[in-house]
Amino acid sequence: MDKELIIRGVRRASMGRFLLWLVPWAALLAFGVYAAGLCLYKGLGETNMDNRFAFGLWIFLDLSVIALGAGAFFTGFLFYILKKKELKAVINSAVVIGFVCYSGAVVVLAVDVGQPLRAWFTFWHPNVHSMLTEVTFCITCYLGVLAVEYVPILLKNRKLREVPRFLVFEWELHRLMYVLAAVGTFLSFFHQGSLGGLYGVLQGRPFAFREGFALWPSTFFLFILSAMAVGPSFMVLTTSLVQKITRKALVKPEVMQEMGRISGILLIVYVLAKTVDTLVWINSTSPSLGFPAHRFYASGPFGTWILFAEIVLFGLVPALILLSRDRRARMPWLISAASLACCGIVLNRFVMTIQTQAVPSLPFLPFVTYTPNWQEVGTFLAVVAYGVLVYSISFRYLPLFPQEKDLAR
Amino acid sequence: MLPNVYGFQWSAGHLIFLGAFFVVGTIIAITLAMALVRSLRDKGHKVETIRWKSEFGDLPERDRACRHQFDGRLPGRVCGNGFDCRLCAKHAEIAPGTAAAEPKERYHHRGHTWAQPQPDGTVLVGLDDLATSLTGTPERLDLPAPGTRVQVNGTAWRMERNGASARVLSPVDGKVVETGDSGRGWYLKIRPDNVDFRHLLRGREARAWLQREMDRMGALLPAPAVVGPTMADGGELVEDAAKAMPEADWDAVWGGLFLQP
Amino acid sequence: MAAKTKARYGMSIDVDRCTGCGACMVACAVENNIPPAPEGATDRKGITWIRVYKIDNGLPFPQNRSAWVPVLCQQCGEHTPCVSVCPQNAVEVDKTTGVVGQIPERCLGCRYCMAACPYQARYFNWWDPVWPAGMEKTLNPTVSPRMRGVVEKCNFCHGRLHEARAKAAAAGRREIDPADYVPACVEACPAQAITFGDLDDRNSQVARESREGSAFHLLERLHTGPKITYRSGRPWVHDALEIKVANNKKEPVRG
Amino acid sequence: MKLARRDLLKLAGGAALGTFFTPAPWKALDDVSIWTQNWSWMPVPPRGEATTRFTTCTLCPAGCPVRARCIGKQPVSLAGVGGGLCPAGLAGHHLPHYPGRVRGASHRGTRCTMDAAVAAVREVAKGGRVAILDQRPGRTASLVYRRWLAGQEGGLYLTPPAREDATLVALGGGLAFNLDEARTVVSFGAPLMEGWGSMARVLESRPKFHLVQIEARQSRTASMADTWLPAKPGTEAALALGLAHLLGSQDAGRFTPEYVERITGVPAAQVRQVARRMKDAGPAVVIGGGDPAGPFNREEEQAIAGLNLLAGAMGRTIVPRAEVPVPAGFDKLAAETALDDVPDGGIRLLIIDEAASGNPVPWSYLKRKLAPGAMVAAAACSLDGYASHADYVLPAPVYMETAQDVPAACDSPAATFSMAPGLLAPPEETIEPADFVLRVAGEGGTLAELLKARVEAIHKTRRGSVVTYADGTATPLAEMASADDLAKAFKAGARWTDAGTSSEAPGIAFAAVDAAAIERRAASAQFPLALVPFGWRGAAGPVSPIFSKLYQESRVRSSEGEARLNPATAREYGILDGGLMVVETSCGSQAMTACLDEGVMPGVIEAAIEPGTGVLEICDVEDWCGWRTAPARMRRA
Repeated sequence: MDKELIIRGVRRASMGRFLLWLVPWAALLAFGVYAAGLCLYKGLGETNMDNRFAFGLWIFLDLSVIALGAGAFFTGFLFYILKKKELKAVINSAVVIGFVCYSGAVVVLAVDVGQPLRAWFTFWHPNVHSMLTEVTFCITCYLGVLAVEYVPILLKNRKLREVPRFLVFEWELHRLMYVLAAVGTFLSFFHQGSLGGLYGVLQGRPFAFREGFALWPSTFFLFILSAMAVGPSFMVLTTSLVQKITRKALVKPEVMQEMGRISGILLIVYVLAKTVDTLVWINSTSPSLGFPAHRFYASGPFGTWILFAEIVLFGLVPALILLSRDRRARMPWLISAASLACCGIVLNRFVMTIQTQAVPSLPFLPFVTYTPNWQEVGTFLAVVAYGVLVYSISFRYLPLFPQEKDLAR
Repeated sequence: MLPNVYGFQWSAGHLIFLGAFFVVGTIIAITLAMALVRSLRDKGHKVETIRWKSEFGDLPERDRACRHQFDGRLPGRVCGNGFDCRLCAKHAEIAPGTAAAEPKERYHHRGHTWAQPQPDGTVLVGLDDLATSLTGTPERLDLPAPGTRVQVNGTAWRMERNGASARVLSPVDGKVVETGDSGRGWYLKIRPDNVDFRHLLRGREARAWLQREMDRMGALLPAPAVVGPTMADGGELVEDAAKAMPEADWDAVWGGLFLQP
Repeated sequence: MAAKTKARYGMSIDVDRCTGCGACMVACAVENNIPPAPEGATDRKGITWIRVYKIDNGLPFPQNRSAWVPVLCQQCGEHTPCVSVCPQNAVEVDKTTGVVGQIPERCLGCRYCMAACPYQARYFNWWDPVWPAGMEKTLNPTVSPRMRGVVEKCNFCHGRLHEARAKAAAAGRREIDPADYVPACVEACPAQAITFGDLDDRNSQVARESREGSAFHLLERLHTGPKITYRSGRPWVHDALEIKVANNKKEPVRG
Repeated sequence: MKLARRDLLKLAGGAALGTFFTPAPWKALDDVSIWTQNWSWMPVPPRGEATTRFTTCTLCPAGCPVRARCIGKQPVSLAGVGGGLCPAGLAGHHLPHYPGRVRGASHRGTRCTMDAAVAAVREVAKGGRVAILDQRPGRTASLVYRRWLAGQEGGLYLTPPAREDATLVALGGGLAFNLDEARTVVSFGAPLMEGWGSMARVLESRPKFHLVQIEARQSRTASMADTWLPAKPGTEAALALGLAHLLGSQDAGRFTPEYVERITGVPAAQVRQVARRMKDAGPAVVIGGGDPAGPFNREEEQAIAGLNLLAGAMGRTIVPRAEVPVPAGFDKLAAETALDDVPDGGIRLLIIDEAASGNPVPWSYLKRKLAPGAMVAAAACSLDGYASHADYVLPAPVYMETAQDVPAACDSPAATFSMAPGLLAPPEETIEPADFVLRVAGEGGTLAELLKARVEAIHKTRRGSVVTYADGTATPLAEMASADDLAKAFKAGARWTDAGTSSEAPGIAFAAVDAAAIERRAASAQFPLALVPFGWRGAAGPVSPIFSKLYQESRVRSSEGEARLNPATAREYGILDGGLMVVETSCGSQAMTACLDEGVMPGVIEAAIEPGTGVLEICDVEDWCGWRTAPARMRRA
């Protein structure tokens, strides 16, 4: 029924099956929206956050999602600025994923702050010394960029392109895309970094505090690096996932491997940097504030194993796999390495947000733990559902994978 | 943000920080605006060119094969000029000189139209045998009124048949003089602006290409392909493949045939 | 970093005198219109601008001994952790008093400042404030109640400073009379364990007490330059609060 | 030229554009953030002229002077005069809005008129064996009760057992502590540092004396004491006799330090040390009781009180104190009766004055003293006290709603008198408990009139001086022209203090202590564990909702249903921190949540008494008399 909306010559599931696929996600979205509405209407007392755990699941996920969404800006950077033409195969998909991640994160943030009605005040009364200001500005700007980047993809839809105006607009906009790619890269550098700086500057939280260069603590650069390293991995992961679900070849394996390679190179650099940073922190930064580092890992759930997992298991291991040509040539290896890398960045963001707050500064305060309640989880699931819906619909009606037709034959 | 409102003060930091972001914002806005302005300024003349450029870009790689793959001179080369060899330096050095239009000769366009110069200086435009076989007699056919301008790779006419619709690309630049139909074997009579047909195929080159096109179409048609083998040994073409194989994805077939992604 | 301020109000708290009765907490809540906790509020979601913590020497019975440490906003002077992080200038150091002020109507409730504060002295309004029927008549008119979704904390009873200034102005004085400006907790403490005043006035009681050998700051090693000084003659209290005895001999850090 | 619609639109557009170049819209933008603070559901404090008024706190026997900051008539914050206030006192002005407040007289849950209540009570009173439980003895209201009871046959004037002056009562009454003289204070569980006597006075003399706290719990006082002797719960009296023995008493022959150590678990050396200190570092004073959680029983109180005689406290740290003058017509008063002395089932009509909350008495304990079908009338302001057990509930005014007189605290060497004027209007159909009794008695008059008469009586004496709260100036009473001036002074906030105390010690021949009984009790701790209740002064009565700051919001006070255990004990019973457990005594069981604390004596269960917890009820073990501790056992729930 929607045949004339679907790109010519690619096979898509029947409308019925497609709806069947959408329904559960829509239900999840509805549930999550209800949960979020509860928090907005009754206040954040609805959540399990508290004065000790002022940041909870939401901030943690925002950080993770934004890090994983870095694939968008980085692929764009490689494609438009460094002219890595083979990435044309995934650039559209990357843009959609980036858009989904960032818009989702922004929505959750709006629920997370106590007074969403005053969110605009950051732009009106900014404190330029705050990392959060930087984050707010960058993310909103970059979300705008992503939206603009999304427009041409949208106009490539078979029906829409029939309209001459759209066609021309798409064409003209696409010719200017490198400008947006450059801007997006600039913005991403800053907000990925500032998200790291967010914690690195906390003098009062020796667990998170880091020295750095000029205005920026070391976490600033580590976050940029890790985001860039994991972005392509996440693209590999999502692409292969879509291929599994749709049972179609969408991207040439070489492209996947290329992204794996890029990811691997950056990842190994990140791991080294992270190791150096950790050693400096353990031996100088933290002790100089009178906090022997071993104390941070004193409480059961937050043991030193986290440190190991973060750097070796989820850092070094995938890096080595991705760097070896014949390992990454095999899909299972490539995919598992990519997922390890993604787990790594998520764990890193977890440590930065959750563990930082679990560690008390005052000597007589205990370690505390926190578990999100259904309102928080629901809100998060809503974002996931939203993402799946947007991506599914885009995949059905928009040319996300130009190579699909080649591979179809 | 206004200074001294609620004790808000500007500092160097503010100037740098806010400056940077307002610049970024402006850049984004300007980019959008430029694209918009350009698209509005264009009064529909560029549309045909742009459509071809954009659609050519979206064609699968194998459909963009350079003509010199067929004569084996540039194996594996992909065309970067939207099949307009007149702009192609490579082509110039491989096949120098202009191919002046010889009457009664059929010049084939990659979109499966041919142009046949007439003694009176006009050009007949029709569908080649493969296209004819795969389109049969269209259910709907809208040909441009005499006097309309057509351009190379621009829309020559549109046709529809069992759910599939296509824009047939024009092989030549010029003005429509007269319209025919499938019955008469040609569709348009055009008075061309020039007789530079370097971008069109003829003779052996055309046959080689056609051969290859048959395989390509064969792949799009359900097996056992009725068309495939018969064409492979240069034999007869099915009169009306569409009638023979209603189950085929004609939309895709036509897309492939007329170079529309 | 340390911005020079006209006056530098501070407190000195005698841990050995504190009986842990909690009068300071109640007085603070009454003065600053802090609502009673709703159902389901825990000690992690409550709002107590000043909170009395129990500490002990960790020894088994009967050697075990406990003491009480009232912790309020330490009014950091040096690297005030919460000021620099607030994205929209909702936290400001008052140039004339050195008090770190929270501007509720400008706060958007991002809670970054709470993550930044090592003293856990900042509190978030998880609910809208609700008082039992009729009790809103007893609210203090000099402080307006905060709505849900904003962060708040001790501001040395800013309302009282206002009144003291008004009084001084009415009397044609430029400076306020120190006796007119005493935060509620200081006034309420039955054990008189808290003294308050201008640390820059070297003869003020609070300044003298802050210079005592037994005086120390919480988490002094974070270099936040608190304006709240604690005192205790009991060595184990110093140990429990991780105060290196070397620290107390020198002058308290100037904020 | 003619104006087209187009021109108007242009004008409007231009104007709109123009405003953006004025500060107006930007300022407005800033203000929006302020508007988001004022929603309809946000309470707005009443504005108005701020005034200062003075009163005296009636919430506990301390009777602290209070400065109230008022908007109009309404107090918005309270503060002590020349000193602090306790949490209850600071939030006293919230009590009129106490959510669980009694509204209207009721008979077994159904509303009834005051006259009906009066009539019913009067009817039952005719039959004699009438008793009034006065939670705060020594007030003018108390005189009213005693005068009426004196007239009834078998009329009993009951006072709560857990009183701060229990030691003084045991010594015969008419006495007061004089901590200012004391150099060594031996306290048997008296919460000196938490709320006992007058906080200000205690703290003032605290630097001068060495405090020995004898208590099983590491109470706040214990942890702030100079010496803390954690005697096993229920064995304090044995320790007292041990000290008595070292101070040379004959009755306590057997109680050698070693023997005491065996019973109490306090090292003999420490016992000796304290005894020596009492001898050498005198004058000493021994204080027993006053623990809001519960009283000592008769023998214990005697043993403790007796120490004062041996330590030579009489006349120095324990001084005789004259009564505040009483107006005419109060010559025949019923004597105080200890609840212990009332035979079970000996009361047909019990009237409880709970308006002035004192330390709680377990209902089960009172119930034993009631005859079958006896009537209980409770004048109360909160529903969750005795009101829940009473046949007739009489809505009583709370602090600040009616004029009250405040007697001297037990640590005031001189007789004092001050008043709490009615700053607020009491709600409809509340009745002053004393007025209720007056109506039942059929004697005319009201408490207000009697207070006036009492002030006159004081004025007649021409003794002592009056200190006003506002400026602290002392005026000799002799200089006060008329009783009205004095009344005015009291209304504005003032305290009359009698002239110097008579220093000659009353010749008290102390009753021999029943050592055997104490031994029996100390030895009979056959239950494995001891349940030790603890509470806070005034916590039994209604408290401000703002007390959530002290309970769940900071846990400075352990909330109801919480049992504090030593980790070792908990381990023994496999109980985890925060785990559910059940505590059993011979008279009932109670579910609680465990809270582990190294400061708790092994083998002891500390439980907070709050309105609503059944802790007191299960502490009230029969033939044990006094509920400071009860033998108990516990298990995991």
